[in-house]
Amino acid sequence: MTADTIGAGGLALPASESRLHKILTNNTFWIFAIDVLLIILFTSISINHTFISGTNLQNLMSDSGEGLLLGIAIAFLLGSGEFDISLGANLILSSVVAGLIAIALAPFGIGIVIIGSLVGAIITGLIVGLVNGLIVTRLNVNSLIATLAMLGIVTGVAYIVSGGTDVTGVPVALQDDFGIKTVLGIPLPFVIAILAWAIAFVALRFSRFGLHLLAMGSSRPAAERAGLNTNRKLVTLFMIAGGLAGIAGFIDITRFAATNIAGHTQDSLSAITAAVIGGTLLAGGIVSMVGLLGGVILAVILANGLVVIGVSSYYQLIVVGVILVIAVSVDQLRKSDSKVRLFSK
Amino acid sequence: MTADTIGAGGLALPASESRLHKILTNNTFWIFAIDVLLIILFTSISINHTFISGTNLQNLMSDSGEGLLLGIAIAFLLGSGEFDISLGANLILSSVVAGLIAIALAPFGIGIVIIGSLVGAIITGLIVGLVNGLIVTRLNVNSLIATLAMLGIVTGVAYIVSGGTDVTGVPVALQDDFGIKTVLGIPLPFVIAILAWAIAFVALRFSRFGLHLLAMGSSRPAAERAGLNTNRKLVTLFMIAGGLAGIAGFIDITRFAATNIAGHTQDSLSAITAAVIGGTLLAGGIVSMVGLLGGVILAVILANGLVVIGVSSYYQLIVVGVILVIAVSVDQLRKSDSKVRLFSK
Amino acid sequence: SSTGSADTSGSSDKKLRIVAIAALINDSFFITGKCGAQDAAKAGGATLQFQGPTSNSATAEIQAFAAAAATNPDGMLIAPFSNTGFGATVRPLMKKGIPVWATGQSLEPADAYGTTITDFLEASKPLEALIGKITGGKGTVGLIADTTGNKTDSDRYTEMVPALEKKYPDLKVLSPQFAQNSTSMASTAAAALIQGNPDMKVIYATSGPEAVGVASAIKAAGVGDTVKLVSFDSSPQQIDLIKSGQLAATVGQSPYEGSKIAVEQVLKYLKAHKGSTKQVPATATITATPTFLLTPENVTTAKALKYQYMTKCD
Amino acid sequence: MAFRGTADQLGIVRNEGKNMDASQTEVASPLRSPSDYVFRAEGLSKTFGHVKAIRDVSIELRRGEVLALFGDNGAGKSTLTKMLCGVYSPDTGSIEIDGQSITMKSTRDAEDHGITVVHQDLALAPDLTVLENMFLGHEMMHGGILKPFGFLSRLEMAQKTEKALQSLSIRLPSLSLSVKDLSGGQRQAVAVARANMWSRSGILMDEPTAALGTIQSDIVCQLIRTTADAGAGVMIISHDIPRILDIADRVIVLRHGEVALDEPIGSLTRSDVVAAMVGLAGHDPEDKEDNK
Amino acid sequence: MAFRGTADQLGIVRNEGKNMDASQTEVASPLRSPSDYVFRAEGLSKTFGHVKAIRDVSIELRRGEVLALFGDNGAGKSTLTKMLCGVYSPDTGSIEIDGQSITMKSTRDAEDHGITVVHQDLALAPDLTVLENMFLGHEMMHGGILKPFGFLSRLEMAQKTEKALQSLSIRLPSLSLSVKDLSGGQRQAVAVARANMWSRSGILMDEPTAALGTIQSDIVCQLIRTTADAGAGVMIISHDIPRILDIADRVIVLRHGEVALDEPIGSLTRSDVVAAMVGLAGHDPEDKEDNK
Ligand SMILES: Nc1ncnc2c1ncn2[C@@H]1O[C@H](COP(=O)(O)OP(=O)(O)OP(=O)(O)O)[C@@H](O)[C@H]1O
Ligand SMILES: Nc1ncnc2c1ncn2[C@@H]1O[C@H](COP(=O)(O)OP(=O)(O)OP(=O)(O)O)[C@@H](O)[C@H]1O
Ligand SMILES: [Mg+2]
Ligand SMILES: [Mg+2]
Repeated sequence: MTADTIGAGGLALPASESRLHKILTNNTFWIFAIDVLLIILFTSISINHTFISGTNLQNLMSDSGEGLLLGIAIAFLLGSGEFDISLGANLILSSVVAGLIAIALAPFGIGIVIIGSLVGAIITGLIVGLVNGLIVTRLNVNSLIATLAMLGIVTGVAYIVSGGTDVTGVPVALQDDFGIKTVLGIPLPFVIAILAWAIAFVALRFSRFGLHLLAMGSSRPAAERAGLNTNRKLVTLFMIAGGLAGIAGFIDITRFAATNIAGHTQDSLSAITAAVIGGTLLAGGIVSMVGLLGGVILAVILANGLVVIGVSSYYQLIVVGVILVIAVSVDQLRKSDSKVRLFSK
Repeated sequence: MTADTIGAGGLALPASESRLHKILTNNTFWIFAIDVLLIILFTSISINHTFISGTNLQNLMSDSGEGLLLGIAIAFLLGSGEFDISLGANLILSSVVAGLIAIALAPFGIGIVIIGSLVGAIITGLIVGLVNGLIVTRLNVNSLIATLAMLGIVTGVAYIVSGGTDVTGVPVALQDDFGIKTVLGIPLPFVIAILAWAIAFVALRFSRFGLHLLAMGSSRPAAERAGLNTNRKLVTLFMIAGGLAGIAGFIDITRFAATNIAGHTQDSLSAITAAVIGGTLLAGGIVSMVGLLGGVILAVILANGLVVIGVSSYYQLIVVGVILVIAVSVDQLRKSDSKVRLFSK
Repeated sequence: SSTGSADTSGSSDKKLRIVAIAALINDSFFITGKCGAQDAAKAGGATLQFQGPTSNSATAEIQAFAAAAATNPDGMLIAPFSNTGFGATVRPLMKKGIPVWATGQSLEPADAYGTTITDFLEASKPLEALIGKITGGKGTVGLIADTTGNKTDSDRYTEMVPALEKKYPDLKVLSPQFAQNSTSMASTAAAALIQGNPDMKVIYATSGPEAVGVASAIKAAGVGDTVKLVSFDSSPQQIDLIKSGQLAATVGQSPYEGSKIAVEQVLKYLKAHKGSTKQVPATATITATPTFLLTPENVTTAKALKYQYMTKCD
Repeated sequence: MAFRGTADQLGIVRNEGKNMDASQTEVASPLRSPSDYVFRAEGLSKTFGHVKAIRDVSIELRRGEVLALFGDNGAGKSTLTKMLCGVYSPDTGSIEIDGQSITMKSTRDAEDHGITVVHQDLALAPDLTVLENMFLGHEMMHGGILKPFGFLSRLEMAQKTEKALQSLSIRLPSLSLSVKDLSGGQRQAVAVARANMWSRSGILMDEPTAALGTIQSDIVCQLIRTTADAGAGVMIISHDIPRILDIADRVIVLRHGEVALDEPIGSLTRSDVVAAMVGLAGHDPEDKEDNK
Repeated sequence: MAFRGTADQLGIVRNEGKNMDASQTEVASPLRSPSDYVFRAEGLSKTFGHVKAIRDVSIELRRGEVLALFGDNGAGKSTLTKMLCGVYSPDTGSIEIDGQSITMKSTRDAEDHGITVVHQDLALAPDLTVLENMFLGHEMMHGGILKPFGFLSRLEMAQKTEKALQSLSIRLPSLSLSVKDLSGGQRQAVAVARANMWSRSGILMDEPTAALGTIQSDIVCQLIRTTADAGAGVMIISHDIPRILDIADRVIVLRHGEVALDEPIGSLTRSDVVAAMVGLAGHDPEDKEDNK
């Protein structure tokens, strides 16, 4: 496309080429640089370099599976200018439903169990997402309060469905044949998460769905005046986020052959952190899937690495906090002029 | 001020009168309406109407002290377009420092103990706030990530300072002579919180400090181009928030004569919820102190009332969630035209 | 914390390295357990590392356990937050000849080399009797617990409540209110329970922070003489409450003993199977650790001291 | 000093599939509806709390006509436009398109009836690129095997965007600049080019030349004239009275939310319009009842 | 049809304490600095990634002078203005005020040197009311006992705001309307009135009349003339060439970030300016080297 320009305007640059330039200069580079630095540091310090050992790499990958799925869900929603605090509760409810289905289908063999519980988890997640979407669009409640309310409601429902205790007696085959199974050495949960990430990356960058999502986040009035049916699209987005949380719930129960209804309270916040570190703006309009991956890896490296090299837990908290600040401030140095506002107006 | 207008423009309305009109139509009315409704409901259901009894009102007041202080802190920061997730950790560290000072000053009598630990708690809170402010303004880190990092760092410091477990041997007089003391029947912690609230209300509405805070939240570029020293003002705001969290930390230790380093994980989120329900915009520029009060009261009424009328804890979660949605959506019905965006652009 | 000796691959004279993972490292129950494990390790000539999450999240604990396992220690102790979910990491370790001992909570399924845990049914018997005495079999009993789904916490009332209801038919035991380790939430719930149930006689708090919250609520409401507080665990705050008469009784566990036995058994196994990478036999048998009902009367006796948790190991 | 070129020399690019090529002038309009009105509105009014922004305004836009809407700042021009394209719903009154009275809940409804808008605040998404804003809501998709995946064909869209902008003599450093990095005039040109590309029966333009350079403003005016000659109806709001009077067929002046003047161009001069705007020459609706 | 009244009839209100009352014309300027330049800038340049927005521009503004800055869309006018008032820091070049070379890190620095700005994007806080925006950064406080509490004296500020807006013939429904509820022109009037109220030695106006009605635009032009006659320097960016040529003393035309023309008004006509803007009549800096 070499369009000759009237006068001296510089239209020679085809759209795609300058996009590559844009990627390089944005902050994903910095996040991965820090990830690599930490890997080198932890490997050198850990006893006979176990940090980089096969088993620990598998630890890192299986630890990051659920975080990545929730990260994709929150990155989509943040990109469209919305929030979701109910992802953790959605994960719990989905894992409870998956667990109960797995127990019920146990006699029919591991294949049926896996499919049944996966489908059950996804449907539960979609339903929670749908209710989130309807509260936000039909009842006009801002998505922080709507999903916070759903956090309580979904947790309550999970406790009622599970009778207030973790679902036990889940067929261990679910764990052996899926949760801790590896494909070419890569844990299955991580494979699923990376697949979902790849689809999300392509959808965001090249599809109409991604464009409309970013338009709604960049300026909701502009998207509405361009004729986008924002309500319908938001409900779809919340359902996608819910479905991803459902898959994460399924993975959770396959990894541990048990639900963990008392945990997952910080899942939404960690997903938001990974997305924001990766360059996704809280105010919407700008999402970086590659940056999200870097953010999730950073979180997992720190959680695992600091234990492997034996840092005591109190100091772990401090080290993680300091590295978070360094990671984001280093990235800002480059963008000297444009101050990145939390809620860019 | 009856300025005659050129032509037919309606300048007759003096600024203050229409402001009253503006207060009535905004959403504080709805929050208090729902509070009153719930009070009536719980009173009628509870056994011989104990919900409205003197002691229970005192319960409600002492329960809402810390929440209101953290609510004021977060409302100021949200109004200026910033965030603070470290309030809970700040409260813990301040209560640990206050506890240690109380033990050290015990021999010098309760007066010295109270003043010493209060001053210690406030100074600790101010320091944490100062560090928050410097990370946000000097290192250019967005305030969600900065305060999230500080959440970890401050919690770690609290564990180190307290030796890893709750501070023991705090003089019980701190509880008897302050924590559970009442003035004209009103618990002292609530008196302090309401005083702080009143000062905040006046400061926000009538002082230059309040105007600059809202200007920074409404449009940071406009505030900067009007010549406001936004960096210095943001550091001040984070310190005020930190100081308020310090006071809340002092109140926490006086109420229980013990620190609670494993608790307070949801404090920041509940403060944000109370502020947002009260009408404070997440995107900044609009703060409602009266609405915040209504939000804090709503939270406390639900936490206490549902237990008083004997709702089981799983269903409590669901009821609180449903009431949250109703409270916010009812308020939205009135503002049919202007869709209140989460992050209003 | 000391990092273990460089090479642990089975050579006999090398110091053995044991890693202990706790459910909540800022809780005096687990600190006391650490002291027991450290003393036993020192006595057995081994080194001990102590790790664990700072918030009670099972996922965080499982991840920390997996990370520590990756450093191939000689033996491991686990104080699981919930008894499920650890199998995937414990089984491979046991297969590689690394003994794993569970303290404070049993693993489900029983994959560990051994388990030292309080016999909660036994421990709650004296508490049942006390509650019967205080209430005379009538009135209401309130229950403030930590979180649902945390077996270490729910074991403290799931067996006791049915026993109480069977023994005292017209005693009303309320369903638990969950305070998530937060003193202020416990105080709010207790104050409301007192308000909602005029015939409240006893409130049972299942752990330290909850007990402190309930004591404050009772004191603030000024109902100290009609509403008694009983609890589980004996953190220093709870001991203060007993001494000041605000806490009628509390069940002291012996985490020091539990971890000491665990380390001793692990070292015994390692010394008996020097350098072997044979599968370590798992067993479901439980070594029960004793408990003691601390009351204002006996709290200062020598025996009672053994059941009071420490905050430092000196 | 001849300008760079009038609109037709530049071969203004129109969305082929959708409407007229500029060169076919005066051919019977192939547009959808037989009725010769883009819209007819009766008794519209809108109040914001105390402020009666629009009071009982009736307005119609014929096909092939350039209707100029003048008025002082705050007279209600933008409020009226927003009611005519579904951004605001009128408190009273009705809007009729193709003979049926319709209620428009969003600009999507307006567009379905062939009306596109250039908003005074441009309504562009700052974080999106120029071509993304141009095609927002009208994306061109990859056909063939990629069909089901809904992939955007960015290359095709880039070419069309470039042509449309060049026709307004706007040179952008690159098409992949986000709109927030554009200058005031460049942004407005994107908004005008967008409305022009997707318009069918009518375009409402709220001060389309406010930030444009003089050359670009002239081109836009010619573009408006040619679009009207090709059968579409164009309502243009502007404060640049002389330039708009050159191309307008009919003039409406709003004052304090009411129609103070509604006449064909005839011999209307700049000062007639200004007089109606400030209500000096007996056109003054204000005397009837107070604004309050 | 006489307009409502020229600027001096309206008694344009100036912030008494700070600068000249309009009626004292031609009196020796009491402004702070003896030097007769508001500022002198040499060799300024600014690049955004690929885009060279300003290339080696030297510009100066004398006191008592109205300097008109013309240029096509995207020529770099706003970028230059932002460098002259501290919003952007120039990549190269220096700015000299009162004889010293200074670096401005924010508009606060510019204002300390007596320069106020009307930004093209107005830089108003949408959620704040009109009077809050007018006095943002220059609040009038309660004296007396309330002194230490820093309370705003809203009544006084409301009166001043009202007078300032009336002087621009802008009628607002009420002063406590938030700016987001104002019309485009009303907002611009607030921005112009604000800059005028706080200006001392110089005002930079980036398209101050873009959204204003014709009457208001005339008044603003007269306001600019009177402010300059009173000794201040005014640099005005506009696309409304005829109206600005009436009041300008000197004209600068920017083209692709370079100065294409810098001459006193003399006999300059509209087409000379346009020619310089598009680079037809030999003024074309473009031939030297390509824009890339
Ligand atoms: N932040 C930015 N990033 C990238 N390019 C920019 C940025 N700001 C301006 N530009 C480019 O610099 C050039 C000059 O912009 P500027 O706003 O100064 O133009 P202008 O002369 O004010 O035009 P107008 O008359 O339309 O306001 C434009 O091509 C614009 O795309
Ligand atoms: N959302 C709103 N809330 C309150 N008042 C409003 C709102 N929108 C507009 N107004 C008022 O309605 C009147 C008309 O506004 P409108 O934007 O239609 O004017 P306009 O004719 O477009 O003016 P301009 O030429 O300056 O663009 C103004 O006085 C304005 O203050
Ligand atoms: Mg308008
Ligand atoms: Mg400009």
